[in-house]
Amino acid sequence: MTSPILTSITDRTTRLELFRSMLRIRRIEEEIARRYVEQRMRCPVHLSVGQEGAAVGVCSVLRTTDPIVSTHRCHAHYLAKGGDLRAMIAELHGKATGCCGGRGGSMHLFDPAVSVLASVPIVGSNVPLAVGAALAAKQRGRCDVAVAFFGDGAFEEGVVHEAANFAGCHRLPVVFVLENNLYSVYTPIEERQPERPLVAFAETHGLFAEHTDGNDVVAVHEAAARAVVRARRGDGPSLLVVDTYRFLEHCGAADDDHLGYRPKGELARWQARCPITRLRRALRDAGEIDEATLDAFESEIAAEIVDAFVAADLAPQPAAHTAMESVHA
Amino acid sequence: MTSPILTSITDRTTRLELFRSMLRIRRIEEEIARRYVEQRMRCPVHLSVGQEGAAVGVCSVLRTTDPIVSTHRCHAHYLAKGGDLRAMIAELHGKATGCCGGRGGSMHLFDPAVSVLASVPIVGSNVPLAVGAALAAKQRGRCDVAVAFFGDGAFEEGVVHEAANFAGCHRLPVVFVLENNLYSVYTPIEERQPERPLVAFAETHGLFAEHTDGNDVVAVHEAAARAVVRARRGDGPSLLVVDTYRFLEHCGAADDDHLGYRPKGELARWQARCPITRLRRALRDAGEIDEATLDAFESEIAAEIVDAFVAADLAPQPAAHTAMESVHA
Amino acid sequence: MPDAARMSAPRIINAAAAIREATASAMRSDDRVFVMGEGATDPKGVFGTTAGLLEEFGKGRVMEMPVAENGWTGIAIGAALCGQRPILVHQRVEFSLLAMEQLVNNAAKIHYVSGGRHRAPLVVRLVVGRGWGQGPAHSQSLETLFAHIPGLKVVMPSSAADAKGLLLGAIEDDGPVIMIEHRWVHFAQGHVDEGAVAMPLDGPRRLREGDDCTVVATSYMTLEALQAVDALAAGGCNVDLFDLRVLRPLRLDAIIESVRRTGRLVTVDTGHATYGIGAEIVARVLTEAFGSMKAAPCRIGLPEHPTPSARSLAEVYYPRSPLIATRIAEVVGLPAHRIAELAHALGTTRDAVPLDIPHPSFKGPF
Amino acid sequence: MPDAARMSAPRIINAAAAIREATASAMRSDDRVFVMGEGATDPKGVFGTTAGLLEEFGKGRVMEMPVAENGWTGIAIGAALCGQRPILVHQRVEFSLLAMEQLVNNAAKIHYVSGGRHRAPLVVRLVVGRGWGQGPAHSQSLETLFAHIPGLKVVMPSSAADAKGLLLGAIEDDGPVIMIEHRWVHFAQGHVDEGAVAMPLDGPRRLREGDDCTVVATSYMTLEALQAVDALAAGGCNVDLFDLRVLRPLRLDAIIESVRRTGRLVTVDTGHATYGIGAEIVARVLTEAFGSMKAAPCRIGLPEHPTPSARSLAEVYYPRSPLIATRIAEVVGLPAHRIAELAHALGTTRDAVPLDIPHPSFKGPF
Ligand SMILES: Cc1ncc(C[n+]2csc(CCOP(=O)(O)OP(=O)(O)O)c2C)c(N)n1
Ligand SMILES: Cc1ncc(C[n+]2csc(CCOP(=O)(O)OP(=O)(O)O)c2C)c(N)n1
Ligand SMILES: [Mg+2]
Ligand SMILES: [Mg+2]
Repeated sequence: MTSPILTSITDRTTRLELFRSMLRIRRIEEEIARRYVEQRMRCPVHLSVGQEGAAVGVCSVLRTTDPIVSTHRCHAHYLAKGGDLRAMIAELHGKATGCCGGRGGSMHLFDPAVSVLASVPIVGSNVPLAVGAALAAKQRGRCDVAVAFFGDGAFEEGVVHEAANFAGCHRLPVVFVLENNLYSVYTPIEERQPERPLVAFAETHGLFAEHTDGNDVVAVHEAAARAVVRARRGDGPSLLVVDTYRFLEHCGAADDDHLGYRPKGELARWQARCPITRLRRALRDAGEIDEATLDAFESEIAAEIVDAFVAADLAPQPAAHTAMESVHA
Repeated sequence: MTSPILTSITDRTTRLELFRSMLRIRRIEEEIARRYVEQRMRCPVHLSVGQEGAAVGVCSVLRTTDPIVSTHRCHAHYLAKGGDLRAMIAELHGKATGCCGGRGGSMHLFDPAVSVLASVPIVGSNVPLAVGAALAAKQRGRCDVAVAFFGDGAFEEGVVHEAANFAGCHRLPVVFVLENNLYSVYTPIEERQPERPLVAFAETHGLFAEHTDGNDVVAVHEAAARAVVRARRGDGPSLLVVDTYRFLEHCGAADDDHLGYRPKGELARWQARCPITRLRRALRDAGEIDEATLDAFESEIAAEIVDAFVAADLAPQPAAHTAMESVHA
Repeated sequence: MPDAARMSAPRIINAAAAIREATASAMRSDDRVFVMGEGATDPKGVFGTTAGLLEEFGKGRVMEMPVAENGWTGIAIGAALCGQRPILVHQRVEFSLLAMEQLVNNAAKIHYVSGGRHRAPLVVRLVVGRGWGQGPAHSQSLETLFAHIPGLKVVMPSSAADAKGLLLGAIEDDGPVIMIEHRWVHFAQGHVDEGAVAMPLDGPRRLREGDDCTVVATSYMTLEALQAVDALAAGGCNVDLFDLRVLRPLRLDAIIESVRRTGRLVTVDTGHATYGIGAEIVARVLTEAFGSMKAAPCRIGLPEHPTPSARSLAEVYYPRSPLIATRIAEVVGLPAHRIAELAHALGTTRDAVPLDIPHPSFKGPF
Repeated sequence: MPDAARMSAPRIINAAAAIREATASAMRSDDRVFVMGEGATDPKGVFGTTAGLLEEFGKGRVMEMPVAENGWTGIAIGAALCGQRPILVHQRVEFSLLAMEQLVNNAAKIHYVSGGRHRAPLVVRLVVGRGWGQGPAHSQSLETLFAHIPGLKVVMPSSAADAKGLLLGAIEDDGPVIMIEHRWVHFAQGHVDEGAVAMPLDGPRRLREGDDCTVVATSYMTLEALQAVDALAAGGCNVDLFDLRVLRPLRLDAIIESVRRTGRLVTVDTGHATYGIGAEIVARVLTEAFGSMKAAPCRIGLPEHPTPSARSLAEVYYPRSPLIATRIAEVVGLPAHRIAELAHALGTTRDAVPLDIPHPSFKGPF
């Protein structure tokens, strides 16, 4: 789990970009958490605090035209892929300017402009959509690579196996990104699955496999790059198992260590491996980043966040009479 | 694929019993095929001609109390487990004396007396039932071992993965018997699945794995014995991949080589490996069976078959007014 | 009727061939249309409805599916979101139960939840099995499960012409359309234009005119109802007979107008009666035409138990034209002896053919 | 009422606690009863309905499930066939869509197809989500999909006492019973006997008496209907109010008898109106009580689109007591100004509380 966090393959600019992107997602979700108690974001939220490395590492190797599908925990994926921040915050506030016009809430984020195809709140249900996107790309002769993000719980859904079998059989350009944060809601993975390497899934369905430390964004970035290159080259699909950890409660914005479902010290151990802190330290040690740059990042991000929340506050609610619209295309 | 058909582990009595059981199933299905054209068995039939080795090899190591679940292609499993022949033939004729009272037809055979728990015509749908039977055995402190028979098509259903994951996680006493006859209806496995060893499934779900030549009933018998012993001992579930081949059409009783979906010569090659012919030859060569015994087998079986069909002919149809009964328990 | 259609020579083909023809022409005119199904490319070609497509369009557009209904339904939805127009086919309604989650949560809702920006243009063809003792898991007519879901459209053709026209309409539709094909309707022969003319998915069609009673039928039961209605007409009782065709969105204006005139309503559908299609028709029509009702309505559907395999049980399970004629006559209030005569006459012809196959020559596939 | 119940001290608890209590007592008295669910053993204990069971009965009987609904439903059915009596719980109705095949083909039919020899005694608890912008995939009330299937029994409690009694009845039942729990009913407070008295799954209960109109409600909408009916009573309009409770098997005798008296019918359920529960009630009642109807019936249900997340849209999505009172008053034929007054008075109280949570103090889980 301790891959060298700075490698020769990845250059400094990329490393700074990876850092900035993770920091931005963290700050945005911290602000959501801070404001959630005000109860003006009246929809369930599933924060990715602690898991930014997976989203950023993977999306950093994708093109704008590469479609991704996400889950109930979609903020980080949406943002890492370049999804519009204002549209996201507005959606959380149920405003007409939200990416779904307020109809979906935090679990349905999507942004066609950057190919965030869809986020789906039903566990596992999003995975075949990515395989379908890969099929469409192949049928239309596009060189897009589709990515399915899903968790260790989704891994138990039969539909994920069905989708992987199809992708493996047709050698489709898709990458299955399994973010193993060790829990489905409050239930640890060992109560739900047998003990065995998760990558075994790849052999069953004819996929290539990569297994990386999800809290080492550079490692994720490089593993994802290999998977995406294979897919774009036409060599076929890959499974990317990413080990990571959720710092906050499953649904909502609070700490939940007091509930006692996490073994003592587990959270602290993982917090010590925070993907952002680790990269910041490495960049500092390597002299690749100075305080001025850090401050610049922070203040740019802060400004962007204020802007998005102000815009959401000012935005109108969807008009009641529009509720009936767009049932049929 | 050419394991020594007679081994030291299995004794002569067992070998003769394996042979007799396969021969009996073959003769019964041949008679069904012969009479099916008369259209008095007015329900779809899925014959196992050519696949008897799997059913007989596995059931030969089971106790009467060990529950099995089967599929649309259930005749061989039902008979190998000791299911009542008269009740089966009557069911195919839609008679009140059928195992389902005529309500199910050929795809719903079951016989509580010998723990043929259920046959299910929806592909893959039977597999979790076996896991549930294993769970019940564990909960009740019984030492039963449950067996799920399913095909290479069912292998693609997500529910089979879900059931296997659960069995692997809880180390349940269940054996998953995958009869790979290379086809789902008319579609060859390579059009439906990636190229990889089917046993990979076992590692994904924490199962032990056995892979055997299904047309060598002795090999199946011994592999099944290992799996069942592990399960009964409490070591956990196994996957048993059995390679075999269907000689007749998928649904119905006719030859279908003329349809051209089987590569030229494939059927002939597998017919040359007929599990019954092979064992008969081996037994003869080893001097373990003589013509008298063979004739005795044939005539006993023939008599049993005539009896069952006569009984079915004479049996009453279920009375129309009973159609409404037993909707709720 | 557009020229293409008017000019084409009259031809008699059955609904299975009409479906094949609609699919082929849609695939020719739009290369985003493709077929997915278990058996789509096999020698039987899904009861002939996909026969020959592989040869013309190749494996890339006529795709054989693994036995993984939920998975490939989700894959179809993903492809549709990216601009493709898949046609999915399941050889039995029951198999699609495995895909309910994808259909109900993703296909039906993604256009709405995206504020109208996402489109999921897909057609899901489901076949209702009947006969030959295929039993409880291969014979369900579960249209209610789909018709109840906002965001889906649901059509049930009862003729060769509608099978072609409604399928073309479904393929042109930018949203998910479920087309439920009764296996016995596949054998329905009729005039079908050679031209590819999509029918709007916009409601019922009147098949017979009359002032004595309004009858609304769906799918195969429309054919049984036709026999009953024509027998009644011969007996001087004239029925306004509608084939519902489109279950969602549900347009009942013409039927309500008819009931305002006849004051009587009988529904005949292929599913279980309780919470079935007939319930919605009766509830809505009696609400709208309340003041005009002259007699209590009558619903004809399947009894409240699974489909038994045995012929002796299936015979009493499926309502047939004599029963339909009887119920209509009762609602109209014909004298008991007239009703008995009618039913008897109809029975002798209807029950002369085997009751567990669509017609005597039938030898499967089931 | 049996002694156990009569003797027990009166207590006020909510439906979630009542469900927990019913489960615990059934598990104590029958060691074949066990619980399966995602979250069954977690700190939230499925909205408190399984809280503490793990501590009392252990992992062997309170089983945490993988996220694999179809699989563990089939496993439950297999265990039930072997004599166990599983209670399955899904935190949302939507998750059970993945298990439709097992429930509709195996659970519902195996007793019938085995000629009555197989038994599948299982209870499937489904929770209907509402509020807090949880949106289209966590808020569906799809009881029609289950109520349409012969072989299943379907119950929907609206009170704490019924939640306990119907669950005990469901657990005692030798076949599959679907119990649909509206999340907001979990908060319904009421007197619940300490004794474990199973209620027969045999139909509706009259909650209010009156001769002006018959109202049939289900689940949470019964609570909204009660507000409406009591407001009407204050205004001198007396309603016969029924809580349907059991959707299948459907016993409408008492309701039909009531409508014969009132000549008026309004239904209020938690699902989409089209092809919904109200359709069957209206169709059957109007057929049976045809001659007695004085006014057109009225159905109140959800509009024909998915549940929007935004509060401004959800507000107009869910019918509330003022609307129910208005519709009833219209059916009864009260003068327009009386109706307006009523609705206004009711609105000021009803809409004083937040509209997207069950009551002001509510902080989830949703
Ligand atoms: C089919 C289905 N079952 C159950 C749920 C309830 N649920 C919501 S999130 C979640 C946890 C899923 O765990 P995982 O896939 O590991 O994602 P994570 O929350 O850890 O990111 C569950 C069970 C659901 N949304 N869909
Ligand atoms: C869920 C489902 N999908 C499709 C079918 C149609 N069908 C019946 S048998 C069969 C073939 C299954 O192949 P396999 O599991 O290998 O069994 P085999 O027929 O080869 O014994 C199919 C697809 C079905 N019965 N159930
Ligand atoms: Mg997780
Ligand atoms: Mg096979």
